[in-house]
Amino acid sequence: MNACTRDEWMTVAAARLLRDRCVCFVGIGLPSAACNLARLTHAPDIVLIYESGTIGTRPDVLPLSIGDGELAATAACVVPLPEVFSHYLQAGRVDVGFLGAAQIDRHGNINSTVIGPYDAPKTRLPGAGGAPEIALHAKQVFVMLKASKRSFVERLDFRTSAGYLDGHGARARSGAPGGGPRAVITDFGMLAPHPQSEELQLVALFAGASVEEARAAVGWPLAVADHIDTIAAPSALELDTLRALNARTREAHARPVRIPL
Amino acid sequence: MNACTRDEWMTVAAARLLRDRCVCFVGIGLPSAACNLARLTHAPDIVLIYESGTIGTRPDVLPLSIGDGELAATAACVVPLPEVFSHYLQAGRVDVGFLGAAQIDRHGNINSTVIGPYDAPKTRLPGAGGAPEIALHAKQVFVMLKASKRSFVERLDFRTSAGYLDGHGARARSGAPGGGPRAVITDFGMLAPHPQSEELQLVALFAGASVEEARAAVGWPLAVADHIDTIAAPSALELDTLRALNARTREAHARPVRIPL
Amino acid sequence: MSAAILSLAEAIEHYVADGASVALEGFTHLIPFAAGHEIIRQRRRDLHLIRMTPDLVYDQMIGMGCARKLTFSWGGNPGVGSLHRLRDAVEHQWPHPLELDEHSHAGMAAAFCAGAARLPFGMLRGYVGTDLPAHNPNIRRVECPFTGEMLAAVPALNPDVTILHAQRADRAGNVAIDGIVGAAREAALAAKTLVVTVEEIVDALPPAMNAIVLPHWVVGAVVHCRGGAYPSYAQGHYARDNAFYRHWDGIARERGTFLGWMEEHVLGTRDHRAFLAGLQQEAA
Amino acid sequence: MSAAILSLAEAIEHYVADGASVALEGFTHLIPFAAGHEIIRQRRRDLHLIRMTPDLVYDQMIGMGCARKLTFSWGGNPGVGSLHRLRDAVEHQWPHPLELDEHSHAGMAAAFCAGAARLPFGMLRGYVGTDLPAHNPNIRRVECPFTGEMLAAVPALNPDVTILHAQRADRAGNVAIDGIVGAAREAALAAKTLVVTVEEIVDALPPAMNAIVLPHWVVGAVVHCRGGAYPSYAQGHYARDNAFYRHWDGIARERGTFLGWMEEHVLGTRDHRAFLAGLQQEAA
Repeated sequence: MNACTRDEWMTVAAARLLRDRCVCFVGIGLPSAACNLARLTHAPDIVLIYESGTIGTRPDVLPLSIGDGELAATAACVVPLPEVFSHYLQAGRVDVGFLGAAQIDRHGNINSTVIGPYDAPKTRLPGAGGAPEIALHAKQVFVMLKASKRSFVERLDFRTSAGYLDGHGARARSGAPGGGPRAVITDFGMLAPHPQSEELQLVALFAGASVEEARAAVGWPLAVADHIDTIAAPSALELDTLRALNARTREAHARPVRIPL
Repeated sequence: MNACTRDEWMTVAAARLLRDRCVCFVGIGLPSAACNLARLTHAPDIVLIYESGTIGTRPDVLPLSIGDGELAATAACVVPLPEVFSHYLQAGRVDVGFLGAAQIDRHGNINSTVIGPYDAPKTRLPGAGGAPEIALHAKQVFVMLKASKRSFVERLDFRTSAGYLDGHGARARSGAPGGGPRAVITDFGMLAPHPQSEELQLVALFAGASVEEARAAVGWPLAVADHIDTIAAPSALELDTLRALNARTREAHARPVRIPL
Repeated sequence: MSAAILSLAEAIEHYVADGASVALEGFTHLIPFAAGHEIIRQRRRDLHLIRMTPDLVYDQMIGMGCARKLTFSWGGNPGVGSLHRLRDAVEHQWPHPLELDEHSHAGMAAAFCAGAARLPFGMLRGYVGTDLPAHNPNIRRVECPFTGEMLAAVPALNPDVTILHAQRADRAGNVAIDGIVGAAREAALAAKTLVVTVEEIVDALPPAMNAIVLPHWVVGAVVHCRGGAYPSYAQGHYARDNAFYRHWDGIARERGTFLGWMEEHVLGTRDHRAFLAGLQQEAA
Repeated sequence: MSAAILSLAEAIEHYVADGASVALEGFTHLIPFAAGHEIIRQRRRDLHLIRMTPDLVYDQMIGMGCARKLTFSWGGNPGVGSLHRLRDAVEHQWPHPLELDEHSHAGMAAAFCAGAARLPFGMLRGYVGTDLPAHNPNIRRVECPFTGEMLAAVPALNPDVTILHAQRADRAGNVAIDGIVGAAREAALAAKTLVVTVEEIVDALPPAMNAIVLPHWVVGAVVHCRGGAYPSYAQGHYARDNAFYRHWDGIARERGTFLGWMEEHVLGTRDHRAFLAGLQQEAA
């Protein structure tokens, strides 16, 4: 096995969570890499939806934006954005929603709006985008986020999207139809909600990562599951496929665009 | 001038009311003939919308149904039916709506639902279709209906679509955005609402028709405008164009369809 | 999960149960006649039929006793006149009473859109000054939380099964529609299960990014059924048989001629192919 | 009335007034950059800018002082990071304060749909468990008159003018769009006036019954503007210049480099053609 980066390992770990034929609402960045890696390895018939309205898309290179032309050209169909959100996501037709974030708390609630007060922010972040309704409606949500005390926080500066709210069934009581964040893939391993408290706990570590490393990276006292799985390092096939995808992508994005003059 | 039927005369009279480039929401039957006659004579750039979602259609023969293939094949675009009603009609983008009816009352309210009580009807009619919202939203409505004491009635059995309600501004007070029935074209001439009372009054007669004939055909004491216009008989061009259109249509509708076996 | 490819008999057997709410959609164009006939052949009962324009297909199903309730917005024979079997059911409860849930087109379109979006209701600026709300408790009002304005509201339509006819599907079950689409796509996405009969099954759909496509994973079953919309039509395949629509007026006017025709042409035929062959023979 | 065919300078002069609400729509694809630059050249002020994803085009307009208010749902440089000029306006009120009307994509899509349908509000199952409603009085609740369920409500968006970029128009002003369309059609139909810049004006649009077409009589003006979406893209004409989007991060990070770039490339050029020629020269 080749040495791999933690980004690669996170991507591979996330890809492995995706079953063939499942319907994924894909965010840009690591989630997009993970979904396409799954499609190019064990899940050839996975259905990828990007919020730009591209349904059943099979890009040869990863898009930089959520709406690159590659996504439209390889889609089963392209529908207006309002339809993606109402007729597909809100209608409960999405199995897995993938989210990133700036901050996450112990109940899987996430912030992608501001650091500091909303009206006088220290850092204005891009904002909600599709996240609040993906978090609400997808049958399950996977979150991908590198861990630090600044990102895995005791208290969010702003709650952009609901995880399990205050836990202990609060999400279900709020009427949220989707299942919430079933997995948080980070750069030491994976967290998942405790069945009763719905507090995120450590359930898996990358081979070579430790509970201490995980605890040091998380801004709340991290609970640990009774049994901790080990996430196997990427296989040669996984790593080769991901690196080839990334190389194709880098090459495509660096290709000069002729000015349309 | 050739002798012409009252149907032909009604159609020609209605066609003359349509200005070039106006946007018409077209019903099937006489309204469809009138709109296409206008398009083939003085209004070549009239925009015809059928509720089937065909926008800017230019059929060579009249459709039998509101959704014949001819309408789609000659349309500028075909949109889903909900869009026609929400993004075009409800959005106030229709200049003229054309309606037929089984009954009309003195304030231009119409019935196309039942004769007799709703729950135990003597005659069950087809029902509302697009009419209530066409009557509500079109900037003006034209009604085409042959006159008799059974069709021009003192009291509707059922109010399917609003004209001027009880008159004297009742329609405007109801919040209806469109202008209501500006003309009722019938087989003796034309009625139009009185500016204050909004009661339909006789404003024009076909050359050769009389006020007595009109009064005899209407089931309420018909008011007569101060000045009654005479509607000139169809010109040779109008009549030839209409008859050629009807002949093409008859031929097309009689053409045997090969059973798709 | 890709769509199953079934025979029409299998699809109706499997997906249309007695008592179900069923929407055979398609606005004038692509009306799924073959599916309607198969429902009659399989003698389904107590159906809640949903369709903007009942058309001949529901006239036949109502007359043959399949329906207990009808949700609709315009119940005539387009360009011809009445649906006599629908009238007989409403006016004389023959073959038995028919409950009506009656709307305008705009109202029913809003109800299908709400169903497709899994909202509990749809809204519109509509039904002003009409008697429909007085006779249909399914037409209510909702207040705009910003302006205080009152709008009309209708409950979402979510049929147990929607059946469409389309020009083509690929082998995975992706379905493509050309031409007049009406509220077919909304009715399809509003349904708990979607069945689509198609003129042809092809290896690959014609490429068209923004075409009307129902992706395979929202389709329950695809049925290959040539001529499945006749006497309605399939743009690019065959035209609407306007003469048949006129002819139907005479067939359906009396109970006896109606029953005789249905007995011979629908109950007396094994499938849609035999139905069409019978008509062809009659015409020759 | 058919659409007028104008120059871009004329169209902006005529249709975009100081203080207007303006939506330049197009989701990643077909972003009307040329129109945005012309608004900057004509030094419009106090605009209420509306766009789901402000993108570089609004980063530039905000940084150049055109905007007083922003209605949006995601304000980043896609796949790259921050919009530094948007951040500077929100964090440090530079060049002056910017009022935010912030939504989620689903909420803003509902608001555009309501606008296109001329309903006073749109509704969705959304915003549950988020802090957005606490900071935006434009996110309220509405009760279903059938089930009693509470849904989120947002007021309709009806911009004074919506500007789109599209691949082609015919001479009457019918506009056709291929590929990702986002909420562009809804934003177009929601507007009081619609202006469309296009890659080409053709004698006849490619025939396609169900294509995305804005009929000429809903279009106020058509502007022929090749490359009008660059550095965004026009499917079938040119690709998104992802390298430029990355490059922008460095340009926009500091006020000085930003102002220098805008001065040279936008204010210092006569029109979009000169803008593109300048970039080409720089690249050579």
